[in-house]
Amino acid sequence: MTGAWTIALVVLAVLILLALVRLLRGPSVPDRVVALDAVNTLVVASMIILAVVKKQVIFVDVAIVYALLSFVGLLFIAKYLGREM
Amino acid sequence: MRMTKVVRTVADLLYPFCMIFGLYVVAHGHLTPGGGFQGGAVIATATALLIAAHRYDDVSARVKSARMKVFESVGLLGFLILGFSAIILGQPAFRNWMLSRGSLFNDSVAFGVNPGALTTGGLMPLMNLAVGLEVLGALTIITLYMLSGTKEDPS
Amino acid sequence: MMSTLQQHAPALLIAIPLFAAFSMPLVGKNPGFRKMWTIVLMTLTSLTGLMLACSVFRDGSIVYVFGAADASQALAEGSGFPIRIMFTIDAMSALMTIIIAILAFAVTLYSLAADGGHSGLEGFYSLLFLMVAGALGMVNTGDLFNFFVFLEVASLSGAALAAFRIDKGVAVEAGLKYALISGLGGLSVLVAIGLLYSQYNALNIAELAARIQFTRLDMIAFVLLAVPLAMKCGAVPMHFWTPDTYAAAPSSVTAFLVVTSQASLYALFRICFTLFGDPAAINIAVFGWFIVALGVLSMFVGVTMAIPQKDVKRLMAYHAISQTGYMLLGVGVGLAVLGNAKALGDYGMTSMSGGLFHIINHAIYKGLLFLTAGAVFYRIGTRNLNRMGGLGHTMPVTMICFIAGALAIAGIPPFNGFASKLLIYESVFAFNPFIAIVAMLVSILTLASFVKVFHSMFMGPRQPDHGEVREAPRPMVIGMALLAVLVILFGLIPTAVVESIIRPAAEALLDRAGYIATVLGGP
Amino acid sequence: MKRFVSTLVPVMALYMWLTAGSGDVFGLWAASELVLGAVLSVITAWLTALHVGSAGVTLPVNPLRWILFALYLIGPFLLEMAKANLDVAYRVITGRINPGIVRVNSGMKTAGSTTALANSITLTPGTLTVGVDEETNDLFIHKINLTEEEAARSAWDSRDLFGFNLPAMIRRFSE
Amino acid sequence: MMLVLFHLLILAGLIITAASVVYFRDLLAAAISLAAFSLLLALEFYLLQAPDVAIAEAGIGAGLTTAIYIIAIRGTKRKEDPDE
Amino acid sequence: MEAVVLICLVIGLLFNSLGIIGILRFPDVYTRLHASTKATTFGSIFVSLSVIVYAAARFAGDGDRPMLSLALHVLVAMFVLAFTNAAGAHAIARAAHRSGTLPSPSVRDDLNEEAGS
Amino acid sequence: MRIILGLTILLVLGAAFVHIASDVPFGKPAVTDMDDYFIANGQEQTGANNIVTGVLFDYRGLDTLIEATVLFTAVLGVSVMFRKLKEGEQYEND
Amino acid sequence: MNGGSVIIAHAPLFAVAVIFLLGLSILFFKRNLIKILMGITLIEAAINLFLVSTGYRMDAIAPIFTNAPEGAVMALPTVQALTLTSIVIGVASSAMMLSFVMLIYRHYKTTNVNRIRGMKG
Amino acid sequence: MDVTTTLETGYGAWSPLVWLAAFAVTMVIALLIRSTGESRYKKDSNQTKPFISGNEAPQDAYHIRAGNLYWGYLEALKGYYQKLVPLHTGIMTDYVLWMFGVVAIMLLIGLSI
Repeated sequence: MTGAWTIALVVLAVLILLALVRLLRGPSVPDRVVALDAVNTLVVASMIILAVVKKQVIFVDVAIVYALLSFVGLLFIAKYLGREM
Repeated sequence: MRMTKVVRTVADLLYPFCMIFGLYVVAHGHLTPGGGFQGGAVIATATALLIAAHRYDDVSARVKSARMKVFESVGLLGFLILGFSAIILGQPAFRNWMLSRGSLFNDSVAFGVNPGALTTGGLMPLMNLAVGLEVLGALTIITLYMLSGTKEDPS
Repeated sequence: MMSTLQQHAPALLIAIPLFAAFSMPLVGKNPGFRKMWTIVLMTLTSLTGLMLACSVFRDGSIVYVFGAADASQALAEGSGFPIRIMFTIDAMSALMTIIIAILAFAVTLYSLAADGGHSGLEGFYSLLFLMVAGALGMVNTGDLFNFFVFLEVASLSGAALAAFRIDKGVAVEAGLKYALISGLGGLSVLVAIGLLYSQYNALNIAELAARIQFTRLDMIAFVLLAVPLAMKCGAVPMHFWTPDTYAAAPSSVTAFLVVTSQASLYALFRICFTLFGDPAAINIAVFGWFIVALGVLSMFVGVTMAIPQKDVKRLMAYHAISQTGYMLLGVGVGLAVLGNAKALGDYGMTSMSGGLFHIINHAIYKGLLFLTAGAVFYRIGTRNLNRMGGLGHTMPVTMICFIAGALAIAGIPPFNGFASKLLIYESVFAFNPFIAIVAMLVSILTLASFVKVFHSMFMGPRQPDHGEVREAPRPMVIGMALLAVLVILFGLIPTAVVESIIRPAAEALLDRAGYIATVLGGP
Repeated sequence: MKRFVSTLVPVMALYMWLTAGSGDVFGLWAASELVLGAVLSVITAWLTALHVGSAGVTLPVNPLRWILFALYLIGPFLLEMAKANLDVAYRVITGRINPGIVRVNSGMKTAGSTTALANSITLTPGTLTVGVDEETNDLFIHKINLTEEEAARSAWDSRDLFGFNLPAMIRRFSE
Repeated sequence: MMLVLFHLLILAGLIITAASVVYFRDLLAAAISLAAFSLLLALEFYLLQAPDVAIAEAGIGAGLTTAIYIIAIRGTKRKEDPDE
Repeated sequence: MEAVVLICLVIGLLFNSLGIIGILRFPDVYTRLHASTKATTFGSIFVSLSVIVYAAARFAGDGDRPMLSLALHVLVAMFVLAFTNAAGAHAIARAAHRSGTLPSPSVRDDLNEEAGS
Repeated sequence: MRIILGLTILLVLGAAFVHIASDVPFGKPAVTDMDDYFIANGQEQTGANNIVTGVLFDYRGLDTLIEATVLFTAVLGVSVMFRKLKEGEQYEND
Repeated sequence: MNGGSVIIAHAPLFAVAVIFLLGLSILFFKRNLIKILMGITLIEAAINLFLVSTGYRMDAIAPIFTNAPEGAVMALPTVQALTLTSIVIGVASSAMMLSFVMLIYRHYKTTNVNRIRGMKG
Repeated sequence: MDVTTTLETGYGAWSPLVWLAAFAVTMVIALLIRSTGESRYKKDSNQTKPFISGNEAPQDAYHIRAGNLYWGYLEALKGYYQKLVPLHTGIMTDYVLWMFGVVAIMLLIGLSI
């Protein structure tokens, strides 16, 4: 079972890197934000898997905090982009 | 300007959950990852979430920076007093004198791997709480003040 | 009760200013109460510091372990190494504590009057207390990471205070410069701490000194520790922030910034002597020459840059650099001859005494000079020397204080600067005559530039645009007079000071094994 | 008071959820956790009751609504979401898109139901909420594939976007 | 082995985001890269078995630092000048 | 049990990959958002589901208390993820529209007319 | 000129950092006695399951206090920066 | 060990080196104040990563006993505590410096360091 | 503690008391000389005004401003100052560059010993 989890992790890492390509290429800022959003989601997924791989239950708390708070950064960027600040 | 109704609603609904989660992180600082700093940061970021979703004026009318300053000072003073309270008992500062003393957080901890009990840790949970209060106040004030700095007309 | 207080004095030394700082936002709204609160707590802090220093000079080094079962139990239960944070206060730390205590008291008295017109004063005094706490922690701690944290407290509060006059662009700029450069310095120190930790798994300075192997990584760590600390004390060629920050900060803050940079100087010496100063293991003379080179450069560049300045506080800031050079020179000579017992006995010890004596002298007279400059600024509202003149008629006390400070910094007998400079000249002459000549030349140039300042500030007829000027308010005068009296006193009894305070401090700095034994127990 | 309770109960539930498995009271909780959870929840509810509802939203107190919400989530919503993803997969692979933004009459009355609808729309087939009309609760929807006929249609209703009648279900648990 | 590979890929992502912070002239884009950097850094801490640090980094780095950078950009201006 | 876990995991990864490919392939912000929001959220939900199934099975099988708490916490994470992602996508889309990045291949744009009038 | 100087400095520092990176033991620290002591005795001496919290609040409690103080300092700094000036609280600009 | 395997075995430390140098290059070559502060944030992050890396042990688990697997080695806790401290210090100092920058923009109407030189000589 | 002892520097000595004695003697001599001076001098009369060949002294010309002091010195060391002063650019990244420059140099020295 551990093998499957770790392979999934590697796939997720590759996907994160691919999303970073969009972050780099842009072309506009909203595109980059979309990429950031995708990276957020993927990172949370990989954190959840890692918690299982390492058999450390408490690690999921990190993922929850992460999912909650990356939203805030996103909202601030969106607020600035929409000239609403 | 505020964000749309959808974002505001989501932020409003998320806020209490963020807060209880932050308090959970603070309260379980001695058992699970986290503690005063992290929990305080979570709550402060939740306030930032409100600021992002609503107008600055709406939020700053409710989350008053004066009150946050009091939170911060009280948290720090509490930490200071907790830390140096051992001196009154004739022990060095920062001695965890409440550990197994027959008071609030006095349960003896099981050694090795265990599911963890909330009532252990002596002074530590209290210190966590104080630090959480401080960090919550501090980070909120930083956000509020910096936002107020953008509002002012530079001329 | 009294003995308990005495026993826990090291903890109270930090706790009192922190308590004052934390409570200030709560209680500081009322001006009268704020003044009283500030003065009472600062007096308590100073008294605690002086008491602690006295007990160190009387009874020898103190180790105070935070959180242990017993405050003097440095080693962990059932192990041979320290694990907790501790304050290790030897004579050198006590010397610095005395300096900080004196200056903090004088500066507070002064600033109660000088800065009374600002808004946001509870922030001001809170930050002042934090800066005092940071400096006290820096000089007393025996733990490397704890030192870093105190350093950050001192830097950040210093930056915020330097930018206190936010209606001027230069003040904020100065604050940013200070925050940026000292933040980077702190990060560099942090890397060094990580390096040392990764190799020896210890953070206590004594424990690290006992374990250190002088590998190449340790050399990198030394560089990453020493250069930022030299930067923080304003050594050329990393001195650029000094004039900017000192000039733009309120004068009371500037006087205390001098002290914090001397706390960095202390840390530099502590690193060089205690952590790395093992002449048997490495070629310590290279470190010594490094510090001597920094010192000579600082002396010369500082004073030559000072002469053409038009801003009085900028000029004094360049002099601060120049005087820091003397301290680096004095102690650097001691470090350079550390491996050579004969040279150390002949002149190294004297030279180090001179350097350390200069620290305390410089703190006092440079603090005094900045305070007088601030008093003048308070009354006439400009720091530009070209627009001053004739103030001797209206501000006689300030003038007398200024004369005392100026003659002291120029090394004119019988003021305190002369005694320490004499020690440095003579011993450095034995080390390297050329450097001694440079030092004397610098002293002459210092006198020249202060003649200029004195002339353009106080001499000449009454100026029409300063017609209404009066003497500075009473608390400012008291603060200045306190320091002026100390300047003269230290000049008149140099022997007593050297024998009772400076010599033990120099010996403590040299006694690496003794420091380690204080913490880790007997050899 | 209603706000207080409507915050207190879900918050307490979340705390209990997070600490389940810590002891033996009711099989799952330690007594200290229960006490502390109650205290912290009261504090949270007291502090946040002011803020929740500034957009006109309160969490429902009625447990029936929660059950309906849960049923909605695991039932029709998950199905729609699966369809959405198959649709997106199809678009990704073929690259056949024809996007446009249309105004949709949501038919919702409260902010909460509008939010639920908007989020459902965002997570379901080929649609993405771009904007909300603050007065009428109308939604502006970015559709990834507008056919000729759809592009010409003037009046949209939220019912048309889904296979099921999701808006009606949303109204049931959120209005 | 796979975990090591995962580790390496995350580090590569860290370096890419850090480089893009340097590269972007648009400060907003740089701030977004910094947010992504913080996120990946939190994951890296998580991998290095430091969950406490990871929570702190996720909370402070991803949420608050982004927020204050955005506020500061709002308080100044968004683009770097062409001559800087 | 393992089969269910594996299937969930594969589905999750598949949709995640589709989402990322969509981000890379689609022509403008809105279509990319379609891909990113729906596909990655759905994928991550399935990944979480696989973890939940695994943990729940372990709890049911061995009575492993930590695994129960793992499953519950992952469930919370999953909800938070879905909730915030939808709102986040909405916020980004609106911000993009307001910042002037209009949908580039577009048949119809009601919002734009609205803003213009 | 500036570019050359900067690149040279970066090169030297880069060399030093590569040296650090390849010399610092990663994954198997050379000496671990202090931390082993914490792990072995931390639960007993501090009563916390989370050793990091134990170190943070008990063994290195002063650090934590001072760190909180740093945050307090920053808050004071920010609030001093954005304070409202009193009437007439102006200084000459020279 | 040859070069390649050192890099793989010490990968986080090499990443630290690269990130540190990237941050430093911002400080040397960029002119925008906010960019410079981003550089400092990068350096801080690199140092935090360095500190945590020094405390990592192969196949270790986090130093938390709650619900941990039995009998595993634990990563070193001290550096994690130190890193927490340094993270908070980092965010404090960058918040303060950012507010300085905002005020400087108010006074000088620019964020270009070459134009912010009210004091020189 | 004996305050009267001299400060030994290893090569010489310095006693403030001797200096004070000398100072007192000098003051006595100065007072003696002063007492031999003109006693008709009065303040606030024409006697205190500077005498510039009978002309009224201009009000502002006889306070030499700071910028004009040491003109000759600065002129003589012009080459030195023209190099030194521009180094103090006031640009904060330059400060950083200097600091890390010293770090780099020290690293080279430190790693070579």
